[in-house]
Amino acid sequence: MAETSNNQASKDNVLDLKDVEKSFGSNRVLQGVNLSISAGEVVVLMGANGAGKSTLVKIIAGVHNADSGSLTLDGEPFMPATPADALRAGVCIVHQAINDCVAPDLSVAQNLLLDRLCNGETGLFFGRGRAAREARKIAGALDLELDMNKPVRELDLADRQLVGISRALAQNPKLLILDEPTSSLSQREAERLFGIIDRLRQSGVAILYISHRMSDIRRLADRIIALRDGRITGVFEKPLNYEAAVNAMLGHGMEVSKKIAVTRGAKIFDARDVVLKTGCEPFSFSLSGGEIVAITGLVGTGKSELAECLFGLRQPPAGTFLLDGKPYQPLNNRDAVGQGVFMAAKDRANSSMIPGFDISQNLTLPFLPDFTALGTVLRRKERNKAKEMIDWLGVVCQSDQDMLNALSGGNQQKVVIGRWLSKACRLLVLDEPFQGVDIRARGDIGNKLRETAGDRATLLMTAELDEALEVSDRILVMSNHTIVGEHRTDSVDMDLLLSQISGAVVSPNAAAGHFGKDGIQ
Amino acid sequence: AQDKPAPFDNPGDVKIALVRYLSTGDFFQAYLSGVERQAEALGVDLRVFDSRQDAALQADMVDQAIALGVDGIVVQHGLTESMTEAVQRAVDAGIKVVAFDVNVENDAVPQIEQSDQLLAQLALEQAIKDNGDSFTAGYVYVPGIAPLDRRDEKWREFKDKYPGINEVAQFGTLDNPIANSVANQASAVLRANPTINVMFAPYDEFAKGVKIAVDEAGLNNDIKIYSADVSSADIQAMREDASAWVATAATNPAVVGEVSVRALAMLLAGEEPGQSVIVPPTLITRDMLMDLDIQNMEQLSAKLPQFAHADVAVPAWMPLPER
Amino acid sequence: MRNFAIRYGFLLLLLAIIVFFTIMEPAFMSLRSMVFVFQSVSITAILALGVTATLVVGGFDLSIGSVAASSMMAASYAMVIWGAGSVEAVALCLALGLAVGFFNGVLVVYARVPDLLATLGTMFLLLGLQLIPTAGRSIAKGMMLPDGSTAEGSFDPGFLFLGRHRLYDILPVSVLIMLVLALVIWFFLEFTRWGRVMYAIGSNELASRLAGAPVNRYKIAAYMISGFCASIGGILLAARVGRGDVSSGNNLLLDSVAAALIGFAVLGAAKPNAFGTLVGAIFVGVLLQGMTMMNAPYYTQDFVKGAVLVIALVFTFSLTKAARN
Amino acid sequence: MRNFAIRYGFLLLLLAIIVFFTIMEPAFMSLRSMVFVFQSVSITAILALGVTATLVVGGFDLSIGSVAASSMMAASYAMVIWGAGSVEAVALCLALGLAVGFFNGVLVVYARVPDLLATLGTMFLLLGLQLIPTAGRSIAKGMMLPDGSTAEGSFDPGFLFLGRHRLYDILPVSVLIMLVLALVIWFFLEFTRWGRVMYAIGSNELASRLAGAPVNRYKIAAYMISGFCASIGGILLAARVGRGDVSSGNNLLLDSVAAALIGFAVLGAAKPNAFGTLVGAIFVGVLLQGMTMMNAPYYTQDFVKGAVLVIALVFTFSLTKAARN
Ligand SMILES: Nc1ncnc2c1ncn2[C@@H]1O[C@H](COP(=O)(O)OP(=O)(O)OP(=O)(O)O)[C@@H](O)[C@H]1O
Ligand SMILES: Nc1ncnc2c1ncn2[C@@H]1O[C@H](COP(=O)(O)OP(=O)(O)OP(=O)(O)O)[C@@H](O)[C@H]1O
Ligand SMILES: [Mg+2]
Ligand SMILES: [Mg+2]
Repeated sequence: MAETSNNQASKDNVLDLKDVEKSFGSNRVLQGVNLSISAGEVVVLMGANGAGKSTLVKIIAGVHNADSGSLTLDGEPFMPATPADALRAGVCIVHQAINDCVAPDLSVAQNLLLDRLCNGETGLFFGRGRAAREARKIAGALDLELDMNKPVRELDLADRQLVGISRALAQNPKLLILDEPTSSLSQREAERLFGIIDRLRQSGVAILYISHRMSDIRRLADRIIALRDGRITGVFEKPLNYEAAVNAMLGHGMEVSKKIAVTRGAKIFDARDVVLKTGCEPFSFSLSGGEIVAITGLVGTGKSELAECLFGLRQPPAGTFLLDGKPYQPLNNRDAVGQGVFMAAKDRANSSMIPGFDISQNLTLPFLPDFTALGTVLRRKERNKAKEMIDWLGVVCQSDQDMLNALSGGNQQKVVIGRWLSKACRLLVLDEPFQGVDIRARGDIGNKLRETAGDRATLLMTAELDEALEVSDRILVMSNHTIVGEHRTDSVDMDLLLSQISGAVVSPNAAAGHFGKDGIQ
Repeated sequence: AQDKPAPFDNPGDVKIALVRYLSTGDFFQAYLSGVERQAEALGVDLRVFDSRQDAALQADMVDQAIALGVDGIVVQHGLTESMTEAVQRAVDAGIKVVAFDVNVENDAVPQIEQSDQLLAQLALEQAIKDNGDSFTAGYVYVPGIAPLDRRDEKWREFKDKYPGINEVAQFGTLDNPIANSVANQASAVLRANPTINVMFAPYDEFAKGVKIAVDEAGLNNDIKIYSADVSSADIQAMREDASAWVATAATNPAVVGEVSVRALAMLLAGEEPGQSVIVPPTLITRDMLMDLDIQNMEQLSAKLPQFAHADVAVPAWMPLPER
Repeated sequence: MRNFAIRYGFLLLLLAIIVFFTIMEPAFMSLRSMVFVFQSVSITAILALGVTATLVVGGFDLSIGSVAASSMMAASYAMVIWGAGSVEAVALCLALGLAVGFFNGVLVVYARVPDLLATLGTMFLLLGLQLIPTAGRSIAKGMMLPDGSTAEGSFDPGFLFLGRHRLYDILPVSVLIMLVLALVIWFFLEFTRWGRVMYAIGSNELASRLAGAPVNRYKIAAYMISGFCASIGGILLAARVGRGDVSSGNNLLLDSVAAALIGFAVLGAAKPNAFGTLVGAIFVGVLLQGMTMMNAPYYTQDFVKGAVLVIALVFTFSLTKAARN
Repeated sequence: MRNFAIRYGFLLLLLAIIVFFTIMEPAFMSLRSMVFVFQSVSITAILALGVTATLVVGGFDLSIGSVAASSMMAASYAMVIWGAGSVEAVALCLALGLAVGFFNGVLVVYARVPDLLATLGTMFLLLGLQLIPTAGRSIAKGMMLPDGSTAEGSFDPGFLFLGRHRLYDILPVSVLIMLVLALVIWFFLEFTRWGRVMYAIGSNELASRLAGAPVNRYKIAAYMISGFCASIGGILLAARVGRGDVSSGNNLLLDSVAAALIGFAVLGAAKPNAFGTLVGAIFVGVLLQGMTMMNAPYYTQDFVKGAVLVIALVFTFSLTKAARN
């Protein structure tokens, strides 16, 4: 099946890869990869974390050089030595690492114009007025409503990702490659992106799309290519068989993750009349031991702010928290940890990863005192713990001494989450924990959360409804900095849920009343 | 060679060391060349240790020279406190030592001096001669530098002696390039004190800086600069049209270098150069330079014999460098 | 209000200092006097503009002081010993500055030596190198050469003109050069796409590379701009002093770094910028000239320079960042 | 093979240089001579260890040279003018170093002044401050005070012991202090959890904060370590020189920064590390000592120092990074 598509006449193919190989040291990341994309087609590349997707993209982008094999673009040999070469040839890429898409100290406008500045399309002189107009045009494609003069440093992760995407879309590419472009977007932004992808497809752009979100894949794919351990393990044409594609990518069927029954314990955490942002409605909720509660909602509705309040990083304008019945008012994040509240922050590159450290050092960082005697780090104990966690989480790596930035994105995320799972706590807050994590690993992490749920409360912030449905027992919907709905995962009214998320049902009084009655406890 | 006393009958076996505290600059370069020339004339083996203004290192270098088995050491500048003990160790090891411009508090060590007091005195006497005993003065000085401190003593003495000398400004800096930094300061001083008519800058880098500022302010006919030390570059600056830099007092650093080695050689030969060997300074005025058409240090030496050679520490057997 | 303090606080401080000095010493406030202040900082400012260019691309150049010192020696050597004219001497110095900048850039970009380290190495190299041709002597007309002959050449009047002439009897050439350079670099950094790309590289090198910027070339260019500015500084130094003085240029380095860094605080930029650098240099110049006029000993000048610097910066930075949170 | 070159290249280079010098001048390879090399770099190395601590947390300390100089002046002042004993003098210096470090840390952490800028300001402050009590004069036994009287005190023999005594007639106390400090800081940075957290902060400050590290306290502590080391350097300087000399300590800053940065290249660490810093300092010491023995003029020493530095670093860094890609 895989062969048929590759043997097709390559003349209408925009991109052809033949026998591409790539190793990092002794790690053979890509082995004999053949792949072609034709004009007006969206090819989805599926693969588990560490399969080699981003590496493949980086070869096409001129970031890495292939060890062997050949690339052709529009029938011409294509050997980009630098990203500039690839761009000149009409290959545009949105890289997976959001930090690689923006220059944080420059303004939004300048970031949107970055490619043009680099390739000289703006002309030598950079007039601010004209620049702002052009930037606004670029932002218009995705309906970005951002202050053009704000430094990107001050933007939310999602907005940064949107800036990066807008930049790439504005370039009239021949080939567009999107490496997990929706990893920090919610449904609304993603939908806008899909609309544009549809338009580009119609105008004959070849598109390579990488994602772990089945909803994206269902929405976009014309063809699916599965990559496993650096080899192509399946090419699927329309009508698409998603289950087979997942099997090809994982190498086995997806065990239907049977949810371990909730053993709901005693009430652990209470939030009472919390006002997250002055002027927004107060809300209350409570969490019990053993259960996993997801808070979902659009980007920018205040999920991260709530998480930060719980972790002592900011103070809510009003409201009280109770932990085990006692008032909980953390002074800072250290105090929160001391009281048994852990949080894995979103935006792992900025707020979690220590790039200069290896996996084991990253894993033990918050609980280092547990691995020391008289202040001296017990390296063996630390590494044993790390090995245990690596096995348990299924991190794809050479050893526990790999540098964290040599891991694939999803595996980095596992390490970062694993850090906070290595010790028991009262309340675990996870902000966008599945960013870039593949389906199976998501299931695995979900199961781990469940296994360890014990008598801890687990709160999950996610903009992705699928994730919430898959992992949690209960879903709280957040809109405009307040909670507007609650659902039990086993009996969800999808229509109501979706309308609450989109903010269509804004009846805060009703919502408050709703929670007042049976939302709590 | 036959009539030279031991050990100079076999000079190839004699090893001497020059241990320096300061090395960057014309003065030190010229001093070194004098040491080298005299050592060559004697035929001895010379080693140079540069501590580059690291007093502790300089003391260690004396020990190193001891370990190297030298017969004699010339100590050039340094701090009394750090050198006294090191020099004592050398003396105890039977090594002959002379010291230039540093007091090592040791009776066995002759002091070579260029007499900073005399330098300052010559320049100041010339200033009194040119301007009378009352004038408005600017003074360039940075405390903490031994030769400058000694020149400063003379300046204070003169101020006490001639109450008509009115010092309205004192400034100075050792920020490099020194001439440039001093020029910046001097230009501010000249604006704040337009009445200054004499500048006493007892170090040639200071004088050069003051001269730049004076030229830039267009005051070169109204102000006279008196300084100490000299180099080819200084001679050129003094010779410029209507130069404000009218006099400097100097010893020839090369001569001081030669004298240092000769004094050491006398010690090695068992003779006594005297506890203090003073190389007398010479007053050099702009008029002299113009009248004798002196362009550089070599011509200065040629035309002012007292500058070219100091008749100190010259026993009959002593070979002198060619001139 | 706070925004106002951030933007104009530093300039107001400068103004306050000027007013203070004028009250204490009326001679301070005259056109001539201001011209002298500018002249006293012109060389520092020119070097600082070069450092600014390297700071913009996220680098640093510790070699500027020694490039200026070497360029001073090179100009003197060319004229006094080879008998070159002023054009050749200037060309030689600029070529030297560009070459050193290129060397630094290559070290940083291709050999991937961290910038501080690479330029520190270059600094030591040049410190030694500049002394080798003359065996440590400074260069002046009529000097004796190591081979015993006398140097024939002398400083070209056209060359000295650069350091000594005043246009319309008031504006020194060096000040003019400083102002023109500041204007050019300011315009270049703020209003050309090259300047924007340089800021982008300084902010996120990888992102800029992925956006297609030839990062290596830009970084090398930044070091070459720095070397170029430093060699201009050296030329002006030689022209002002009129001889090739042996000097390490270390104080030039520190003062220009100070100026470039103070520039961060000007107009609340919080990043390297040419206008700020110029203001920073002038700020230091005003302080030093004012204190010298008031007969303050040199060591109090360092102290006051440090104190004002610290106070101004604490003020600006704590406000800037506070407003961000 | 390449990995071997990265790890041991620098050490092999050091060995090669030692062998070369030993062949040229057999006296080079003796215990005395090696002790001398260690002694000549001891103060530089101690300061460099302090810089290393600030580099580890992602900072930089330009004030170390002036802290050492101020501490030398403070010790001298205490003993010569106040007549204090050696214990008081040492305590005063250490307190001064810690206080300056604290001040730097507060500037960087709370006032959010960029580290280069904050420590540059402190540097200028101290350069001036140290000269004010004596109006710029050096402090020596029997000196004349500004009020016209003569200083009564003198350097305590116990204090001078620190700089001048040799244990078993061979090992100078200053070398011992350097080795002990290097060992302590190396152990601290590599093997304790505090050192680990410092490296984490240097690598990603926000992530470290979110993982529970009290980042501000650690950063201040790093500057205090730096100030502490610098003040020890100043004490040893005072003890070796035996007076509060205003011009000593000029080159300490650049030499110790060089040592700390060369340390990046040792054992392929590519990050600040105490062992590398010590090796870096010794490397420079060996070079200078060997060249002095070979009678090379002082200016060629700078040149060779620069050249070897550049070559060694190009070699190490281009290899290190190439292996990463
Ligand atoms: N710079 C690098 N150095 C060494 N190994 C690397 C490097 N980049 C990636 N790898 C390794 O290559 C393999 C593939 O990584 P890649 O990033 O391509 O995976 P991916 O398919 O994009 O995974 P994810 O879905 O998690 O993003 C991983 O095992 C990773 O550890
Ligand atoms: N430090 C800040 N400065 C300015 N605005 C902020 C800051 N932090 C958050 N915001 C704004 O507050 C709003 C809520 O942000 P928050 O990150 O809590 O939303 P979210 O629902 O968690 O979104 P996401 O899905 O992106 O995590 C957004 O509009 C965001 O831009
Ligand atoms: Mg990836
Ligand atoms: Mg969020």
